[in-house]
Amino acid sequence: MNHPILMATLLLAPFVGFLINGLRYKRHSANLAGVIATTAVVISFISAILLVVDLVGLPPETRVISVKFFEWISVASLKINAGFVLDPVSAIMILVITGVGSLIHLFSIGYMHHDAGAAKYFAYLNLFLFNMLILVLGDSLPVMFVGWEGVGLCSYLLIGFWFTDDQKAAAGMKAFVTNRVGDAAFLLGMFILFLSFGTLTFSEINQLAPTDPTLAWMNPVTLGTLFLFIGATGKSAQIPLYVWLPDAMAGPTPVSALIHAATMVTAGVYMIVRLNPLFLAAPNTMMIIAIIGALTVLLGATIGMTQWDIKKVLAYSTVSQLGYMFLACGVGAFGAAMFHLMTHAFFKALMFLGSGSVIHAMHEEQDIRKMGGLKKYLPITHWTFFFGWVAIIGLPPFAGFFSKDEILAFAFFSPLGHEALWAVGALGATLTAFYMTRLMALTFWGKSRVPKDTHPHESPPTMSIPLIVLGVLSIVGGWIGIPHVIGAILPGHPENFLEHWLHHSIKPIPGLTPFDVTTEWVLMGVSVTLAICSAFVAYHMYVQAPQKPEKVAKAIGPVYKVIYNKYFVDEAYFAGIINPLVKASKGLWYYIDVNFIDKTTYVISDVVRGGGSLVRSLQNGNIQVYAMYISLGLVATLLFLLVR
Amino acid sequence: MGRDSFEIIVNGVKMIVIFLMMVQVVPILVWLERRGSAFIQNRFGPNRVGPLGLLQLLADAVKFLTKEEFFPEKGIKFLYYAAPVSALIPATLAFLAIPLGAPIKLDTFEMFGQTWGPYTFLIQGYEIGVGIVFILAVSSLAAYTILMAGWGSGNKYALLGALRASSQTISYELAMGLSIVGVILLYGTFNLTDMVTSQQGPLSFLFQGHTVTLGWLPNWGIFYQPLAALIFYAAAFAESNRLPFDLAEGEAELVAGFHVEYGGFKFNLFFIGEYGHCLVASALMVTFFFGGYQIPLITPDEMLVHVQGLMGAGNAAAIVNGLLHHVVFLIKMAVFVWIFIQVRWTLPRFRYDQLMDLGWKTMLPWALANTILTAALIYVAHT
Amino acid sequence: MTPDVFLFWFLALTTVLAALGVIISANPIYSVLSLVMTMVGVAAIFVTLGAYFLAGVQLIVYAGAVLVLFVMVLMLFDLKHEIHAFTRGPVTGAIKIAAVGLLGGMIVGAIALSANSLMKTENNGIQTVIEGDSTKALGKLLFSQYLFGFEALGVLLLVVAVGAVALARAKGGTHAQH
Amino acid sequence: MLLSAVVFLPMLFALIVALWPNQRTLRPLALGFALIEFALSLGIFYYFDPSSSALQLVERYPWIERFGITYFFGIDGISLWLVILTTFLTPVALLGAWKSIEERVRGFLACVFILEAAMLGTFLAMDAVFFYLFWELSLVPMYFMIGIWGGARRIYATVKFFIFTMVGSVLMLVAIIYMMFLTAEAFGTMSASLLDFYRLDIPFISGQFLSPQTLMFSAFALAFAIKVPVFPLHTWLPDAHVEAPTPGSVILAGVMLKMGTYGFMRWVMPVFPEATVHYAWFFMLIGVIGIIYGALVAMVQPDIKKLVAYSSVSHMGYILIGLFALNEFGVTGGLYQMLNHGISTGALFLLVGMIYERTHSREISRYGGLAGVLPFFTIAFFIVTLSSIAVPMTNGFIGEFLILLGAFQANSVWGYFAVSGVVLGAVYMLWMFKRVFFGPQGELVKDEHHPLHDLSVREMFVLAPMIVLVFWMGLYPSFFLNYSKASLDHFVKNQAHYELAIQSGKEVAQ
Amino acid sequence: MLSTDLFTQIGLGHYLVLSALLFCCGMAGVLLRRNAIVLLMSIELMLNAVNVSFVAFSRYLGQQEGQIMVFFVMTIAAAEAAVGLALAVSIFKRFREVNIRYFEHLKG
Repeated sequence: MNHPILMATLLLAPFVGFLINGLRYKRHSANLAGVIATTAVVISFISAILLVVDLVGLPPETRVISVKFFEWISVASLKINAGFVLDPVSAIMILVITGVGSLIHLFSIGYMHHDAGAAKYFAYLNLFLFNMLILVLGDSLPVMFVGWEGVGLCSYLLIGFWFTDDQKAAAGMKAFVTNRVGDAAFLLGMFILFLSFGTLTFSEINQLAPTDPTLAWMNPVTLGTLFLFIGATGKSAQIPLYVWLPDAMAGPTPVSALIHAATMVTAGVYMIVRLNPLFLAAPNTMMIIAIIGALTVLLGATIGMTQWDIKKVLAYSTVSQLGYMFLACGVGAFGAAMFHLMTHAFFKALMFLGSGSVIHAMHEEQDIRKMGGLKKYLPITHWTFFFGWVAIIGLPPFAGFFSKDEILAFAFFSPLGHEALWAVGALGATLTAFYMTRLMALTFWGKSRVPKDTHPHESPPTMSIPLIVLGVLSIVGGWIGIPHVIGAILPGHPENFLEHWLHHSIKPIPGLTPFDVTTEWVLMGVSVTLAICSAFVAYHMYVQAPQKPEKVAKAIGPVYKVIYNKYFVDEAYFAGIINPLVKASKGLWYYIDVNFIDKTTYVISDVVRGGGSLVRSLQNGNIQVYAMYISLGLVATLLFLLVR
Repeated sequence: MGRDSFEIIVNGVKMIVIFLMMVQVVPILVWLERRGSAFIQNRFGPNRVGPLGLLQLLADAVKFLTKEEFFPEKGIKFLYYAAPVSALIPATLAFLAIPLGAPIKLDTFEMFGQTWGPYTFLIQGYEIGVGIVFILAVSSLAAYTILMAGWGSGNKYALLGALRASSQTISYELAMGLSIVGVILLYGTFNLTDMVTSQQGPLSFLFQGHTVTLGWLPNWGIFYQPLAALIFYAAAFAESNRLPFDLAEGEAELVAGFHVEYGGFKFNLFFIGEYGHCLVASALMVTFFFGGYQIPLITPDEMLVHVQGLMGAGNAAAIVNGLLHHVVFLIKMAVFVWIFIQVRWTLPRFRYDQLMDLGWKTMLPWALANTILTAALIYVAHT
Repeated sequence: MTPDVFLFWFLALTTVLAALGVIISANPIYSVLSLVMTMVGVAAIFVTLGAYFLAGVQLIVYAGAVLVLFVMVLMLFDLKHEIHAFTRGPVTGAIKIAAVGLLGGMIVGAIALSANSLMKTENNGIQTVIEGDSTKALGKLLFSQYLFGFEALGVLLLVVAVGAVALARAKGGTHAQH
Repeated sequence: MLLSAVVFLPMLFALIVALWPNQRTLRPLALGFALIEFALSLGIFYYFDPSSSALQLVERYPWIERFGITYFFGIDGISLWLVILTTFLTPVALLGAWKSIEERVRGFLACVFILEAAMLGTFLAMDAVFFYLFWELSLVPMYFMIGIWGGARRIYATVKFFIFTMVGSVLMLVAIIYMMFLTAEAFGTMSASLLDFYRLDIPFISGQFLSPQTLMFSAFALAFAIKVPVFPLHTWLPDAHVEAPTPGSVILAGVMLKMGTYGFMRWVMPVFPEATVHYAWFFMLIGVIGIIYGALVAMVQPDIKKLVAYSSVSHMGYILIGLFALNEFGVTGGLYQMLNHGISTGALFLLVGMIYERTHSREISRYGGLAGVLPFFTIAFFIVTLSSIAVPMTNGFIGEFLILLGAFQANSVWGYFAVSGVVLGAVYMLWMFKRVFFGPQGELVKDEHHPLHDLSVREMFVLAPMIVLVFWMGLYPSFFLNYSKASLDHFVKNQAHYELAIQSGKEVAQ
Repeated sequence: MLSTDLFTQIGLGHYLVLSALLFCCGMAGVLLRRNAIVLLMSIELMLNAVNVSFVAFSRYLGQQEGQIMVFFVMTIAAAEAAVGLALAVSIFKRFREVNIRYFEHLKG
């Protein structure tokens, strides 16, 4: 089959699903809607596979399939096509998106079957996939931006899916607005790039990207990348724009899995990877990215340790893991970032779906203090969740281990990296192990704290099958990127397949020397050990000595309070930005608009009116007085004529 | 001193003579009216004083003069007395402007030891280029007389009568003026003498460049403007406040209208004024529509030749010719005066609204139509 | 003194006196009658100026129609308790009288001062004075060059006729009380 | 002939409608007329040559020869879409107001048609005096529309509207007359033709306000700036919008505001090139202030319609900075944004009007949870909201993107500030959307005595074309831009010395 | 001018002075009288004064146009009188008086 048709199928299948479900949503039963939506995504998935197969068949140097549908915007030198390009990077993405997307759709059939708005839900979900595919396939920044905003929009719709709840609606809005801040920066980034490069197509930008890095700040490359990165922080929930993601958990849980864990939030990372030659040319930006990434790792992890809401924990975990990806990008390890993106998609989607299964079983209960000991009620969920857990805390040979390890290694070895970054990453891994174990412990293990009237039950097969598939992927997903040091000692010497695959798409880090094998082993050992220790500590604290956490919390008092309250960032934003803005706006309206401008015009009109009423006394309606004026005028005129 | 002074003197004399003539006709008319009405109503009328009651006029005059002088309590003296005096003026002024006979063309002759002439003597108070306009103008002043009388009497019947009379006068003046427009268009002049002159000879007119002549008819305006004649005559009735349009007097409603408070000679003056109007109207009818002073089918010049044939050439013939035409004019006029009288005694009185309706809704439109039609016909005739 | 000169002075005097009568008579009826006099006088002045037709029209229109209306209206109103004939207010009154006096004085003065130039135009124009019956020429002018004005006036009169009827007929006049 | 027909046909329609005896068939008749007019205006496409930047379909006859005033219609790529927008929005507004106007329908419809004619004339007239005529004429019907069929404070609003706009236009008239004298000086004969204005070389002294060009420029700019309206002169707009009846708002926001920006493009920037360049910064500044200020004030409005009105201030700020960026992107974006704003704000006003018809309230705080009650209405509103906040794939994005790019290219400082409008736009629209459509049901929504009905078929018919256009213009802007491209390129490239040729075009069938 | 010419040589100036006097009389009436109808009459007087000068000029300049203007003035005067009287009638109906000050109550 030819590529345009495949590409069109890939893109439009979800869109058609959206239209079918969206236009007739009142008349569809939940199941039918689900089936339609899932079918659409599966069709998309199949096309994606077919496309990728074709892509694999191409020689590595020219491994690009690009399709141009029509000219979208064409003004002067700005020519933007509705063009889509499939290359190794986007290939990974579409597989993940459509693959994980199919699973999540399948899961949703079960999860949403009792919801009246299920068809609407599936419509949104399909629309999301459509936009996400545009985002990853777009051949230029504006086309990517279409998807970029589109996914934000769907995220908004899905977060506010249960719109009758004011908080959920507010959460949706928060997500959209926060994203918009990023988008504005994204736009600026685009402008800067366009004005200096004259194009917005990825391939051309990457070609034109200067080869020698520049250290200047006011350089278009630095500025442009910086603004793009700010855009990425919005979409990918990095400091300072991460605040929307935890709130986004207001949406249905499969949505959290798909959008807020697996796909959308990784868009920022994907964008940076897409433009890696450009970013490499801006070391300053790279440094900022790395620092922000590292800080986000810590921030997410610390907050995650204190949360009681199962989804909030996962959300902060997502923030933290995304931090890893940015850390990887920041140190130039774009391949590692993509790798972690992929593995994270598997295990985090898995964990979210698992949590969804739990919530479903607990009748919409999300507080882990009311769970515990669910292992026996939900065996499948527990075991799949378990694999996700081992993957995320980085136990070899599960998926998370390889990707996280690669990131840490690059952080240490890359000329753009730093030992401190590695240390932060390792600390993050430790904390991750702690809070994930805590989550496991509180939810599945230990004594049951389930309220009497709740009877947890295992989910239907539509929900468990995706869990199992993702569980398997969490186990094996990491094996495509086995590091050289490990590959060297394994039987058959499996090479780093992913690195090979991305070889032509990713520019090597300038000045990168091959890793020192010993050091790498040591680092790997340290991080794994730390993680295991921390996991045990957590297990001890939450399963064996359930009163301990409280004591610890009391012991560190204020610190705990700060962390528990998410560092008061939301409050700070409200107090520092939003409230002043609203107040200022009201002030502007009241003082400037109503009182100043209008009053000024009133003054003018009063002056005119006053003058008028002064003159009006002359015009008192008495005709004879008018006649007198006329005659006086005549006298004056004649006098003038005579005297002259 | 020269022609101007001479003209002034001649005209002054003529004016006085004609005025006196007009005034003197009135008693005769009164007699005629009374006898005529009696005749119409099959009774005798004045027949005791003098032969055929002719001396009744004299008796009446005596009676008027000997009546007690009377002034209404709430009247306004100036107006009360001024009104009857001025009542004569409009009719007189109008009458003076009408050519009453063919002009007498005098050759040079000797008199009082001086050579006079040649001189054309008009049997007419004075000749005015815009005669019609003048007549209309002065006759429109008649309204004031009535109003002055009505207001000056200090009597509400008098006032109402005056108001009626004056509004009636104004209303019908319009129709009258408009009906004359057709005549003016026809003759192409305002000058009455010219009008009369253009009516001489047999009926002949231009039609599409051809001259059509009907030898057995005089070239009178009535044949060109019958509608105008009708309207004019009817309006004249209203103008002079005569029956059937004498709403101003309306004995049944208003006692006697604006002259209810007048008696004696003052009343007589009003009377004269009214008859003066009749005379003017009749004279105008003759002038406009019936060839004026001309003898039918014969022009004054032809007639002069006939007269000269009888008397020989000379000023005497010219004078006789002029007087002859004057008599012809008087006969024609008498016919219309008689019609005035006959109408008065045959037709009933209108109601006031009918009067106004007739004036505004019937006569005015027809007069307008007549004007337009005449204009159109003249246009057609000349192309 | 030629008759013309006599006539002029006689008419001028009559007219001005009558005009004064208009404004001085306390009784509006007398005012109107004075005005009639003035109109007749003006018509006569037209005659001395050779505008016979205009004189006739002046009489018909003013004396015959317009002023009769005035008289009738006044008589209908029956203004027994005549209002103060003149406006009160010493200051404005004085100003008004002064204004009129000044105006009159100055116009007359201006004319007198410019008499020389006027005389000149008179002398220049005297050859072209239109003698005799100019009515036909007048009509031709009116219906050719000034046709538009004539038509416009026709429309104006129609409007005025309708408007006047509407105004006068309306119950309670312009201050209808509902 | 075609342009004259397009302009004057609505006048004829107004007359017919005003005299139409049958009340019942009045509205269908008017709608039919409006559609005929729309179809007629589509006829322009047939004769329009998109590859030319010249003035096309020109009709030029002497009118008052003594002053060089001509009857001069012409169309080019700049006015083409505005004309279509006008004729398109009129039937939409009429259909949208099918029920909201109950009294004096005849007069209202006549007003609409006269207004349409005046606006079309404004866009098509190429003679200053002729232009001014239409410009002022457009005030009158709008004055009556607000003053007679408006809300509670309609008299205040309409007088304010009238006086504000009048003040500017009077100055413009003075400037026009002065310009005519300048043409007399320069070319020997007086002329009010725009083309002669373009040929004028008006003295400009940099930095001196009293130089002729600067003065003329200010006079024209003030007139248009009030109409647009730009920041400190905008206060008439919220009042006028709030009090205007729905179709009035639609046309006011949809087309009338564009008359201001169009005026800048046609009558200010090419005529006073030096002054334009010299003072562009000022207009960029007030444009940016307008964007931010409008958005902020819109955010805190308690009244939906007022919110939309202030959002117009913000959007018009975009157009202004786009135009004064003086580069292809900005100007193209500016023109495109005019159309977008016409569609999206027009649709917003329609929607607000629809909900107002149902509840007779526009107070945001009394709504809530509408999404559950009126799903179709919500969808429509949401799509229009998206268009308004310039989400990609809707029309708004194209315009905003180009404008911001242009502004950024002109001077990046403005770009940085203007971009903030992107965020603020989302804030105020979505916050309003949230408060009205989401959350628990508000007092108006759950009122059981008056259950709300979702969109009727008629209303769907009104909204459908708007929604189609929102996406069409967002997805395939080339269709629209291609017609204007030549003109806009010409406009930008020859900014320093603009000339407009006249092209006879394809022969117009009589 | 101060010779007997003044009295015997009647010229344009004489008519103009006459016209001016009439005009001033009319104006005085307009300014000073209170009766609306007298006011109207005064206006007629002023118009007539103007007519006199028109005709005088017409004669002495030998142009017919002056007389044409007189026509127009007359027509307008008649129209004005009709409307003025109608107004006076309305005022009278309401106030039983035609004092000019009641015209202040006229509203458009």
